[in-house]
Amino acid sequence: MVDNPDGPVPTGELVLSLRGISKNFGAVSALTDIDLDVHAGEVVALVGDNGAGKSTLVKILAGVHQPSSGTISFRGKQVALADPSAALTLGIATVFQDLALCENLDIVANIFLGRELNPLRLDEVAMEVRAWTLLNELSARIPSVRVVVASLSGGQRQAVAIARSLLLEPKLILLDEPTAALGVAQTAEVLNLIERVRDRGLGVVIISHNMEDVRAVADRIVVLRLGRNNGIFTPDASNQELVSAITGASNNSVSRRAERRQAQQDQIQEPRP
Amino acid sequence: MVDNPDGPVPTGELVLSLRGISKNFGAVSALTDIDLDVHAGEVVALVGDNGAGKSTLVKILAGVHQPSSGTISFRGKQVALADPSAALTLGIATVFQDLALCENLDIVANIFLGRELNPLRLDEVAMEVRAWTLLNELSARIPSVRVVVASLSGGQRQAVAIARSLLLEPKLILLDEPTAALGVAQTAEVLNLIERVRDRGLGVVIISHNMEDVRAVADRIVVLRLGRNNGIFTPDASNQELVSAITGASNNSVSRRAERRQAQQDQIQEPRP
Amino acid sequence: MSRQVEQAAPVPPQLDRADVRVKHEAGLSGAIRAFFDRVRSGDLGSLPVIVGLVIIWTVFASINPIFLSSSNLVNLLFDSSTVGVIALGIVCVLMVGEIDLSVGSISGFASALVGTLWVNQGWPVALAILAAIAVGGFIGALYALLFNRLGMPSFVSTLAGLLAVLGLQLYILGSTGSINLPYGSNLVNFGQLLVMPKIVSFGLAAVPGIVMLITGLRTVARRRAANLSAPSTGGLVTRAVAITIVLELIVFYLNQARGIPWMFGLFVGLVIAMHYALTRTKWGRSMSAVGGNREAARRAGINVRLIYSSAFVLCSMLAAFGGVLSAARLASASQQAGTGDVNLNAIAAAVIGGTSLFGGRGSAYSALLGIIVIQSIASGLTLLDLSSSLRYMITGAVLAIAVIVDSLARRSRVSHGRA
Amino acid sequence: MSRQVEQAAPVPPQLDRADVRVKHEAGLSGAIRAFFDRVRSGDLGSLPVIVGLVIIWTVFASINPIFLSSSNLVNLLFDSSTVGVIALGIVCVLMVGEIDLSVGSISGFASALVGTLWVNQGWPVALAILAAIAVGGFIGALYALLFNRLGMPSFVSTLAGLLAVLGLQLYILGSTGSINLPYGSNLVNFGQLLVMPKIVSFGLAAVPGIVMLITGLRTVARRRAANLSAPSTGGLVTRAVAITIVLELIVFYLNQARGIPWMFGLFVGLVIAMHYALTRTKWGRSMSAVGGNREAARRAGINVRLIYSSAFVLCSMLAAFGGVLSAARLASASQQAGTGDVNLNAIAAAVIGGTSLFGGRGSAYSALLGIIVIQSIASGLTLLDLSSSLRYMITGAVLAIAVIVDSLARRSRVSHGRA
Amino acid sequence: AEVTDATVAFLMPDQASTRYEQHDYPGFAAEMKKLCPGCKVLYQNADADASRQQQQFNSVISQGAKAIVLDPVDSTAAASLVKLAQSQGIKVIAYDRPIPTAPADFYVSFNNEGIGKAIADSLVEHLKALKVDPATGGVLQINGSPTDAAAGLIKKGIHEGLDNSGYQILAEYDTPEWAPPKAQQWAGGQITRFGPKILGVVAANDGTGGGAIAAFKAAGVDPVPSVTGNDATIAALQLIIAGDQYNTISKPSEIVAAAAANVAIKLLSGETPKAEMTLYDTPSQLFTPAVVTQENLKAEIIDKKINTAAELCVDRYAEGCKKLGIGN
Ligand SMILES: Nc1ncnc2c1ncn2[C@@H]1O[C@H](COP(=O)(O)OP(=O)(O)OP(=O)(O)O)[C@@H](O)[C@H]1O
Ligand SMILES: Nc1ncnc2c1ncn2[C@@H]1O[C@H](COP(=O)(O)OP(=O)(O)OP(=O)(O)O)[C@@H](O)[C@H]1O
Ligand SMILES: [Mg+2]
Ligand SMILES: [Mg+2]
Repeated sequence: MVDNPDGPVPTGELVLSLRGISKNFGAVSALTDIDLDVHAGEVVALVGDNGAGKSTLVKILAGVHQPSSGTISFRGKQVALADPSAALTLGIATVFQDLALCENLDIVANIFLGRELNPLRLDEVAMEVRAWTLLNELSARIPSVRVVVASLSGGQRQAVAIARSLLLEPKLILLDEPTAALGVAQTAEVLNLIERVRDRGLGVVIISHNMEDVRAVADRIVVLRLGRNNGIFTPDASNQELVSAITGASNNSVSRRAERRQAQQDQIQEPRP
Repeated sequence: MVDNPDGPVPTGELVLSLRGISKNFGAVSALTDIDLDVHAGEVVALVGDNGAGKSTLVKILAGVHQPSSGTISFRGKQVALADPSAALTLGIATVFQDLALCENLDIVANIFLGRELNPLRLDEVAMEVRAWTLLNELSARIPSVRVVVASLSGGQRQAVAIARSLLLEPKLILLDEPTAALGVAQTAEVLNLIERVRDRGLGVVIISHNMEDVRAVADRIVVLRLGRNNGIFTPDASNQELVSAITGASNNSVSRRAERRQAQQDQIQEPRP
Repeated sequence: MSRQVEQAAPVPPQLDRADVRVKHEAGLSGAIRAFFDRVRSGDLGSLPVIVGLVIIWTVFASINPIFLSSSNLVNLLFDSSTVGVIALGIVCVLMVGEIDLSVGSISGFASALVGTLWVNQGWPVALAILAAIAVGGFIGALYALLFNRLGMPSFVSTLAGLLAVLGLQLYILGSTGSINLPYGSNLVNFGQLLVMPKIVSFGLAAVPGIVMLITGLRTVARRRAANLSAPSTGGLVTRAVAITIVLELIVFYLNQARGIPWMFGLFVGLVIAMHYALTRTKWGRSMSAVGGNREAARRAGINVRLIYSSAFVLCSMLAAFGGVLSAARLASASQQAGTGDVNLNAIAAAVIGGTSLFGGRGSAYSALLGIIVIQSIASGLTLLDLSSSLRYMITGAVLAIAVIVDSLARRSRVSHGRA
Repeated sequence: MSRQVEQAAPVPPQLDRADVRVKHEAGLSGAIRAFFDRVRSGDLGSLPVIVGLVIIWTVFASINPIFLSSSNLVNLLFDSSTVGVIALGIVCVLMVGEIDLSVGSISGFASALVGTLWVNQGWPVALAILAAIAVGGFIGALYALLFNRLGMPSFVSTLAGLLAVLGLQLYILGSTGSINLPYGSNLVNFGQLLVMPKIVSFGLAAVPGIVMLITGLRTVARRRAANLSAPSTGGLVTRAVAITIVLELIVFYLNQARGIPWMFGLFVGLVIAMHYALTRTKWGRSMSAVGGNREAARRAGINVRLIYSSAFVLCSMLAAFGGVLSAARLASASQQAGTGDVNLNAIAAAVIGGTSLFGGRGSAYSALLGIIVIQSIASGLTLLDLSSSLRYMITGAVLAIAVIVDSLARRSRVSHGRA
Repeated sequence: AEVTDATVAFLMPDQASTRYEQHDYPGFAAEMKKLCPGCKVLYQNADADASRQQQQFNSVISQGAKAIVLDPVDSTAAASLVKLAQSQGIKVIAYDRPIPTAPADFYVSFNNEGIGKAIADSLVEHLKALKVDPATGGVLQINGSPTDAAAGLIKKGIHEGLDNSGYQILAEYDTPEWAPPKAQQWAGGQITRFGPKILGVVAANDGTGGGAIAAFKAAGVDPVPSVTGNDATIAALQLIIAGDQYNTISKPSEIVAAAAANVAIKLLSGETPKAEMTLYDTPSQLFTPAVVTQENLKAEIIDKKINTAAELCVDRYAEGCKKLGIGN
């Protein structure tokens, strides 16, 4: 599909380009006419309300779902992502929101799933060492890498899923709410990691509901609303602006809550001194 | 077990009290000697690193796991929470981190699971209306309540799980990372909700990795580290303090990241004007 | 509350029509369009199995027109009822993700019990039947105990049960081998001859349509009152009329021969009762929940053990009852009753009808549809003179064909993102 | 990197020993303590089934000491090998969460094929066997096609296959009914007589211990080099020596009679090869992954269809091979071959040995253990003069008992939070 | 040499009919007790599984059996068992079914092919006696299990009886596992297909015959055409008394079993038992079973003390019994 999929990606090159992507699930139109560009060495944040279609978009890029219409170009060539292995072959690594781990396998097996070292005589020692290295890079607190994923805490699982995506040398990393279950330290490490990855010239798409994290790492913030593009912002856009674009109204629960809390604090502070 | 489990709970009463709770999973000690008190009308935040044992503690309180040792008192009486229905009967409602929804059932069925209206001839209309009301209260964006949970987005599922816990009239609500997958608006609604619930005199335990949210709603912040109590803070504790208690070191990835970013911004700003 | 404020669009009229992303079809033409949408996206319920069935029938009828003669169809209904009742029990255990391999043995044992107690010991027939069903329930309770208390996989416990109960059956028939149930007795007449009076069958065929209309209209009214969307009354009436016409036509055709067997009526009654219980009661909800996610059901406060027990006990009781019906059908309780492929047929009927082996997805109707598929194949082949080897091969092939339509529909559903 | 800095404790020596919450046992005494810890928490692997087996053996031996006579045990090994090979195939399909109900038919068909091709058509025996296995593989490929392309549940497709293949078997045997395999031919000798020379059997019994020791020591060295914790060499040596002693004792005892059948040796060889493939290769990893979470495996880029195909094809090929062995054992290819309880026994063996019906959890050894349990029950009961009814009942009861130990252990594991 | 303490095994094939446990084994054991009180008899039933029979065969050898009476599940597979036993000096007596490819030491049996022919002949004669015109229809043939060798023999015999009888075979069916419900369903189909053209049914045993009768009753056919059977089960005898079934075969298995016991003792003591003929190179003794119809039921069953009147003539059948002169 791509002439030279393994060649290095010059920074700034257009890695991924979506035009008019739509996706229907039965009577529900999850995505309508989505356009999106990601360049090499750029972190694009995808934000939006619950059910806005962010994960659906990521799944289309990962080859999990097929779009109902629209075109996907990867490094300038139009591609059909028929299944996840097609996306992986192109160099698109994904951390899914639902993690997509095999609960019955241990951590090492999950990290290396589909990419085991030494297929005919698994090199468990090398894999275990690499797993520890990756997990320590993420500051993950894991008692043992030889326990099944079913016995891990939510954050530990997420760390495993992130470690998975780092194994491969991808051109583009899709992170669907990668820090949702992570602790403060682990979140910091993941943000560091994203910056390191970006600096290596990879394209990164990150989905998050945490506006602070988004503004900290993103170069561009793309807002989805009810399955449609709803504006592109720069990281210095105000919280207010972003939230209005996400919820579709400037008078929303976030602003109301902020106002109320402000009022309360004023009340409390008034009687004092 | 409790003489008058259905009586109203006077605000300030000790609803829940744990003493010396430990839990081992095989060779791993997930919890060691945990003490915790929750009063009526109080929001206790439980924070800690990934794998610190927060969810394990919540599961013990919900009757999912049995503690290896230690005692649990609910409203002054020592209780044994042998299974989840025992906890539900006492009036402990839980939102689990893994949500514990039945993917093969629709939203209405999930919300009312175990508490269906009119057991011999399900009152689907009434249940559907109530489901919409609850979900709208949470600002959840859900196309239809008659689709199976398997087809929902991560945040929609979380909203369903939260709606579930509001159905019952509980004495104590345990929320394990209830806003992890929620959008900004939904998060604000959940925080509002927690405050409303607290004002109704219920005890609330909330687990979150978002220190801002924690400080916004919590009356007391209990830190767990590696399965042990590691200090109790008030909401006006500094971020620095909390993060140190959580990670166990004042020089941690969060502080280092903050420093580095500060340094970068200084660099950027220096050349400017 | 917050919703309406945020929505820029005019205030949506109905609670469940607030989302702009969902297409809603209104009125009769809308209903039809929605139906074709569903056909295209593969969300079809039992339609594909029915299509498979129609294909099989057409082929058999074109080879030998007698297949569709009403008297052959009446035989088919008689034959379907016995294993069908057993398959209905299998639906129960499959719903909770378990299995019962011993239904065949239990049915054979029950028929042996009825034979011994009624014919040899002279008990009243009703008491003998009740005893047989009770013993079946007891065996199910035993499985439930092993499952709930000892955690023994039902595959193993019911496999052990298959053997042990078969032993019991041989034991109580030991001295006589097989027992004739008296021709002319009510039970045997019920199993072989009794059909509904024509007027009753026409009346009963009208019931589904009427019930559908009444409850449908009531629901529409309640939903409108509650500010929920409601199906169009036109569509409702059309559907009720269509169903009534189809049923009355079937009844009319079967009444050309002997008519509808009471035994089949009983089977259909059980199917409908089970369907109601599975879809409209708390117990049924709990069954689906336990089958879908046992731990989630437990955390919701459902008494999971009780649900498993009810499934096992119900399955064994229905198996025992099915055994009694088979004995009535054959007018004999023999050592071979319940052996052979009764187990496999009962399980296959449920699976072919669309109940999942992995729990949480299924319907009482799957027992009805599945057993009719299986018995149609058997009946169609009895009308052809085939050697055993060909008979086996063709049965296999036809079975596969019957399910292919359903499999294809399901695949299309998955590819349309509906798991 | 960040880890060591944060940890207040002194720099932990090993990568996987950094967490303070985990108890680690060191040295030989530690290994023993860890073992008892595991016993208490129920994490026992196949130990419970072995305990169940020992209980059964003790009971049978105390009723009739001939049960433990070496000649009876040698017969047991001969009998176990044929269905055991089929059960090994079943382990494959169960690993990916599917089922094959037609292994019995395929085995019967394969034996019929060998009979016709070799005896009647005069093909060389090796070619006939290869042809039978190839045909088995082809049937498996057909199931894979139906599953992967049409999404037909394997329960249904293999049920159809069960019937169709039985038809084929009857068809090719049609003219003769059954075919004698020449007594005294290599194949029949292999199935009935050939045992290992004593010296070979003693040698082979030493192999597991030696391999365990060598690979164990290599792994320890590599782990130490990689800064990972490693089991104590003492424990390793102890275990290797213990295993060697046990195996040599068994071999010694069996050599008192005819000795170890080559056929059993072949079966064990296949089990070990399968175990290696399932646990130490990428393919085996993919099998577990597909069985545990198909969608996750797909998203990891695994060719899920290929994995399913390999499972179905392997299962059918092993079933065909098992059929050839049964023919050799019986010295005949008959219409009955593969009918009766071959299917159920093969599936039950895998399940009793601990392979889950729901996919993702299983081991090649479960086929070995399970079939020995089943054949021990059968063999033990033939030593008692029982009427069939009693034999069925007792078989059921003993089967249940054999699994109760395992079920209890599993329960305790769950209650200790290990699912 | 007098045999005083030998072990003798009695290996039966299946459960398809009760005769093995109700008649053959008790008869064999009783005769053994008479001939050699110190001998031990081992009994096994293989439940129609050839591998299980092989296992049982090996097992009785382990238990020291010196003579084995074998009713083979699979006659071909049994050849290797015979060879195995004979190579260790153990005597094998083929019982009920022959072992064609490996001569056993002796063969005692009812003649299965003869049984098939007998029931067919009996039915044909009956039809001819009733002056049923062959042109008005034909008979149905219900065979035993397609995977059962004995069923194959009976089937062959039935064909022998029918093929030249003038009565055409309308349709033929191999009943999987001898299952009566299958026979019933098949017969039900044929009733819709051929209606009154069915003049009679030759069923290979009482169970399948009973299934056919049930099909006729269920279709409301009255009177039920003549249906044959085989095995003389109580249920079938009662149907004959009631007039629903035409005939069955009485195989007082005790006779054959006793003969087998005699042969076994003779073989063990080194004598050569007297053979009537040689079949498949095996010295053989074949017993011809009796066809039982209403006419001779009293003589064959009651008078020969195979069943008592009390067993057969329970309430509903009392009247029929009286007509046949059975009981008091
Ligand atoms: N397989 C499916 N079948 C039917 N509807 C689906 C399916 N997957 C997603 N949807 C619907 O598509 C819409 C978008 O879902 P998506 O998961 O992309 O949301 P999201 O933006 O990731 O939300 P969140 O922030 O909650 O994760 C939702 O309304 C959801 O119900
Ligand atoms: N069923 C189990 N079996 C074995 N170990 C378990 C089990 N459940 C939890 N653990 C272990 O216990 C520890 C605490 O897990 P827990 O889920 O309580 O963490 P947590 O504080 O909720 O973390 P997170 O913030 O990531 O959700 C983890 O190390 C985990 O691996
Ligand atoms: Mg999402
Ligand atoms: Mg947690």
